[in-house]
Amino acid sequence: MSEMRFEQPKTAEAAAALLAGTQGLGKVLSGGTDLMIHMRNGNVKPELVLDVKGIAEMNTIAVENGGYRFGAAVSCMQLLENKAFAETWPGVIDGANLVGSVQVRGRATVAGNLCNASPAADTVPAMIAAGAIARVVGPNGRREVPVEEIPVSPGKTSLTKGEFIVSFFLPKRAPHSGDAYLRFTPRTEMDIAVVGVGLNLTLDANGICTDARVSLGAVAERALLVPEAAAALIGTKVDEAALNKLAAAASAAARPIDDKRGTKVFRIKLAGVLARRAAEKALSRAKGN
Amino acid sequence: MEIDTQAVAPQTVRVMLTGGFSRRYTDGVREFEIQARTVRGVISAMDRLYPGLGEHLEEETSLAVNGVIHEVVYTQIIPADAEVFFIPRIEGG
Amino acid sequence: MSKHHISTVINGDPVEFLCATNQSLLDVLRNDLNMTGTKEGCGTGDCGACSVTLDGRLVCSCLVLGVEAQGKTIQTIEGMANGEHLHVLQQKFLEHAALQCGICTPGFLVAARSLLERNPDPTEEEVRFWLAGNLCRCTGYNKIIEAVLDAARELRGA
Amino acid sequence: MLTNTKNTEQVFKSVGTSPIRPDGVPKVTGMAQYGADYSLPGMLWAKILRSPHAHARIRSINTSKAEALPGVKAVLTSADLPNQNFDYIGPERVAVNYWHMTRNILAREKALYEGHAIAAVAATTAAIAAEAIALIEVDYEVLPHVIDVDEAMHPDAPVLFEDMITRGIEPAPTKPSNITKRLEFKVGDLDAGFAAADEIVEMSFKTAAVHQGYIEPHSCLARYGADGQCELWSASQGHFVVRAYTAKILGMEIGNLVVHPAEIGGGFGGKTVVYVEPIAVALSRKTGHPVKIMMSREDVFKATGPTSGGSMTVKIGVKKDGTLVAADGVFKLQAGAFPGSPVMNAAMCAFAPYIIPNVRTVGFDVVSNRPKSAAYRAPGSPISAFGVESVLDILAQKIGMDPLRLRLKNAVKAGSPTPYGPKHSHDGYAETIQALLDHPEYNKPLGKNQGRGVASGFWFNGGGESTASIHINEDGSVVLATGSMDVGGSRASMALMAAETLGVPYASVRSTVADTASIGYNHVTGGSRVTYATGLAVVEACNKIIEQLRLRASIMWDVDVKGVVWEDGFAKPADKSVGEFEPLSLKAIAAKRAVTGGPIVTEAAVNAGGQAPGFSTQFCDVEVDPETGGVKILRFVAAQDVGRAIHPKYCEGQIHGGVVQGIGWALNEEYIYDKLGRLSNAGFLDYRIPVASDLPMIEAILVEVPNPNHPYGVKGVGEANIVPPMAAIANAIQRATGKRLTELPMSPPKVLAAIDAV
Repeated sequence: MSEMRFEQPKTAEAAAALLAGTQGLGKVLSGGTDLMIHMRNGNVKPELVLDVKGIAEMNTIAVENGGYRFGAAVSCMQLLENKAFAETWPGVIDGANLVGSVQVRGRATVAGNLCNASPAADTVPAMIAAGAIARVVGPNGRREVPVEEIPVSPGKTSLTKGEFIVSFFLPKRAPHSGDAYLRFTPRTEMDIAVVGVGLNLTLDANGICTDARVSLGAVAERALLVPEAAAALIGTKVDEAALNKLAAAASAAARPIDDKRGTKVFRIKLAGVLARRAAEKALSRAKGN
Repeated sequence: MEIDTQAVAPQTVRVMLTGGFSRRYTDGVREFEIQARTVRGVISAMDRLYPGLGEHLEEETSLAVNGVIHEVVYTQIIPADAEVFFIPRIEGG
Repeated sequence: MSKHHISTVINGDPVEFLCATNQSLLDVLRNDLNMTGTKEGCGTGDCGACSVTLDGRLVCSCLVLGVEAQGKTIQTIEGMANGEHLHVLQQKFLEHAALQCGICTPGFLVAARSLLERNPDPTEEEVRFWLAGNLCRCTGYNKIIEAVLDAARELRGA
Repeated sequence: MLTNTKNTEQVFKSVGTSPIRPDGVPKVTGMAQYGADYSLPGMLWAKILRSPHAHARIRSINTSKAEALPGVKAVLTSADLPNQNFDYIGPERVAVNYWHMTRNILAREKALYEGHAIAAVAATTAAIAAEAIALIEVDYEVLPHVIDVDEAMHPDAPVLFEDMITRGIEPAPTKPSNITKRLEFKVGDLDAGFAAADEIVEMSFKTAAVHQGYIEPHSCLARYGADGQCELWSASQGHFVVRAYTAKILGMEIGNLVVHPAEIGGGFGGKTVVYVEPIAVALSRKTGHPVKIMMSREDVFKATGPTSGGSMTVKIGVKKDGTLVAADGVFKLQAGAFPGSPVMNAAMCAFAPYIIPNVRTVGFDVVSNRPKSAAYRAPGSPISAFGVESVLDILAQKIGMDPLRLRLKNAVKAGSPTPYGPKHSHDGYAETIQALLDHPEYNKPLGKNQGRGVASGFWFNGGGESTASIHINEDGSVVLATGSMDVGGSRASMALMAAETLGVPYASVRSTVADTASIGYNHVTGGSRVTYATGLAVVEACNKIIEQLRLRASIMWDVDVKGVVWEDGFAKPADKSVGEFEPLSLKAIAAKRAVTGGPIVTEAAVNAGGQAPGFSTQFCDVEVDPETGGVKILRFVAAQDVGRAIHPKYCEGQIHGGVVQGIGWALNEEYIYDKLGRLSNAGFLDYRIPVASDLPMIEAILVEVPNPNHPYGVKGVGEANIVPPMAAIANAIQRATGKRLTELPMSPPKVLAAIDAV
């Protein structure tokens, strides 16, 4: 039976060094809700398991330049329980609150959800819509990467060997901004998104949408940022006509497959339906602040 | 389950089989009139008509006596002019 | 293979054990510590039968490594009753006939206690969503939900 | 006898109350031991190698590398199991063919489904056993496979058994096929019947294979001694049946195998057969060590019994006034890889709730490359009911009649004919319909995108062999033992019936489940038979012990036993002439146990008949999201004739559970296969059983039409409740959307496609 090392470094740099020093597979363990299953199935046989929960900057939620930075090892439940964060980014919370069950959310992290690189990951579309930036550390030091550039295809990310995410930064909120994440699943809980839509918008004093970002989950090989969908809202009062254009753009951007969780036709239609509903939810939140 | 000690004179019993059962074992004949007093008597009478049938009835059926379903138990007394219907035995979940 | 020496506190008692890196906390509890009250229904975090609390946080012990228990405090079903005095939730589950086969019951009780610690006065909907990670195939959940709401009432002294 | 006259009075002290179950505390404290919770010194762990292919010939199995791995104690293949004769033994519906059974436990010539057990390894740790499994080399010749039942019936379909000729067709076909059996029930004249109909609806339906979904994976622990004696701890619905099957598969003498009933973590029919038990015993025999096996959840989905998926066509004719005149049904059920779907039940139950003068049902039992189906709650009945109850709803709308009233008009009662021959002997169905007609919510209007659907269901309920024993302890407390596994509170219902019969408090009766060496045979806990049949054994044992107690009292008083009566838990003089005696309690009599003849103990065994069927009628309100096809259950009301509720809370629980399993079956549960015939949703994440947040409170209505053949009026309660939900929900969706769903599950993509279809 092959040796499997376990380390609990105290700094990100120490963790990076340990990863760099590993010949075989090194896996970062934060929540472990995906890693444990892959290990159990034998799909993943790491030589090194790196528990990063002891690294301070990876386990904190803090205000930074008027925005928020939260660590890659922060669990979904920790995010949900941070009232200030939850009020600022309710859409990110919508996503974090839909991952697995309470038990799973007690462990699972946004970073793990992102790096597992499932197109259906519930936290990713809202993070993309929020314009979140991932701080990555690796053998060559640190770099900042927009969240939408991390996932590449199912199970595959753009991170290079030895790189991992330390934290995420969400920019300062402009007034009259709101975001939302909606997904469709057959069950109300304990389920995987058949389609997910993250949407973030900002209004001016007259209620005109000045900025928007729309992201679709589970309709392609990775979560998509869809500028055409956002364009349908910008410059409008997010009225019926705009919502129709949004829905059409979202459906047009969807390029799903048939699988056990849903058909192509079904996903294309729902991308539009959910985009509209997410926009209505984000709009009411934007008007609320 | 009392045993039928004092043997009372046999009486007429109407015996019915399902279509499938009759096709398999009685050349499609589904209705019989036999003389019996207990289920043992019914089975014996049927076995005399179709040698070997008795064991099939015991092994493979439940019986409905005037509609009330029972397992095959020799000692069960058959009321006068009863209809005894052999049906496939049921098992559930 | 070489094992890790882990010191932890389970149900208030100091516990030490040896485990391999890839052993789950569930595996350690059941097969090394003989604490079989925590059940395995799926091993993939989908059924909640293995629910425990880790430093007060409700988790599936099948998704936690044994080595992660180092220096942590763990609560399992075995620690729920106080001697021969059942926890109110346990008593209510019995009174409401909230268990049939009972295999999911330890997980439900641990999860329900975790809910009531955070939210002493949950609505039916809040209970249903909090317990959505615990599967029960026998009861249709009715009597489980009733038992939890009744226990919450009693714990509030309402 | 006085006790009997008392029993016929309808006033009860214990029966009809809902006390805490005797096995409750261990189950809420984590102390109860289920199948996987037993361990023994020197115990080995076993793992099973399973086929990655849906259909493949096994050319060879090389186990040498696995055997060479340090820590491996033994490797088992089918070569270690004795041959079995090819012979269908026992009742048609559940005929056991050990030639098939041994091949399901360990594949021989062929692997017939993905997950089919090929070999097993026992090692000092589970990790080593798992590593060893990967070292076993199997040379497969992959064969074409078939999954769908209609495709499996096609003349060109790949054949699982090259020599299988369909039974039940005369003359017998010459060409082998996957159709193992054809059966037919027929009453009256179909053509004349349909000719007399004003409205006829004929429609085809499909149902998916669904798993029982018990939360406890199959697990067992075996210890086989050099003297040939073996003990087995196993979680099953019937440890006597586990003993019989395991002994037969291994060629053991039954008396050499003692099966201890571990607590069972759900079965619903799926734990009435054996999978891992013979393997554990064989490995223990081979190694001389205790051997433990625990299936993974993936194993459970891939290799244990779901119930059959089905394909059916149902045709029913009705007159304008709502009189049903003719019905015809053809039901094709997947048996899985070996013969034995519940198609006969499907055919017998299909039209059983209705008086229909001209009726025919035809059934086909069909094998395909899926796990062998196993019993699941009212096996077969929910499948045919989905078609029948859907068609009835269409007919009700065609003739403009309330769907409950249509059912009421044609409802069977005592003396009505059945489609399979004998007359019905019990009422109860009409009463369940009336209960819903009287329900305040039934006529309440619904909102936009909402619909209300109704459906009914029938199940035979069961009797059969059971044993109970009673021992009066020296302090007057009572020990009651049966051999019926307690899957949902039967210890409590047995204790309640014993307390009632003896006239003692529930609390003084200790109700237990004994192992196979400690009590007589009990058939499985299934078919809704235990409260009825084992209950009869318990009542009979109580009556026998009362005779003994009267005798002991007569000895103490030195009077003739005829002078002693038993009332409310006391022996009393029959009248003044007997003498002036203080009534003797159980305790007082037990205290004189030795001097009055020794231990006060008895056993009663029955092969119970006279069981009464279960009828369930349900309505549900749903809301359909017209943009997503999502279906939300708003309300669910289920009325069921339970005869008499011995423990009302557990009766309600049975109905809640059956209904919710039906909701899962209706909306989301299904076996999904990929192009290679591999199951792609073998886990609780993608095999979606309902979670708490999916559901409203289920309203259970206990209708009590007592069964005269049971001293307390018991009928079964466990199964009839799962029969109606699929059709009730389909009918509700149709009334909400105008679209008729004919294929289960009615998952959102299917519902949305129906809504969007022009």
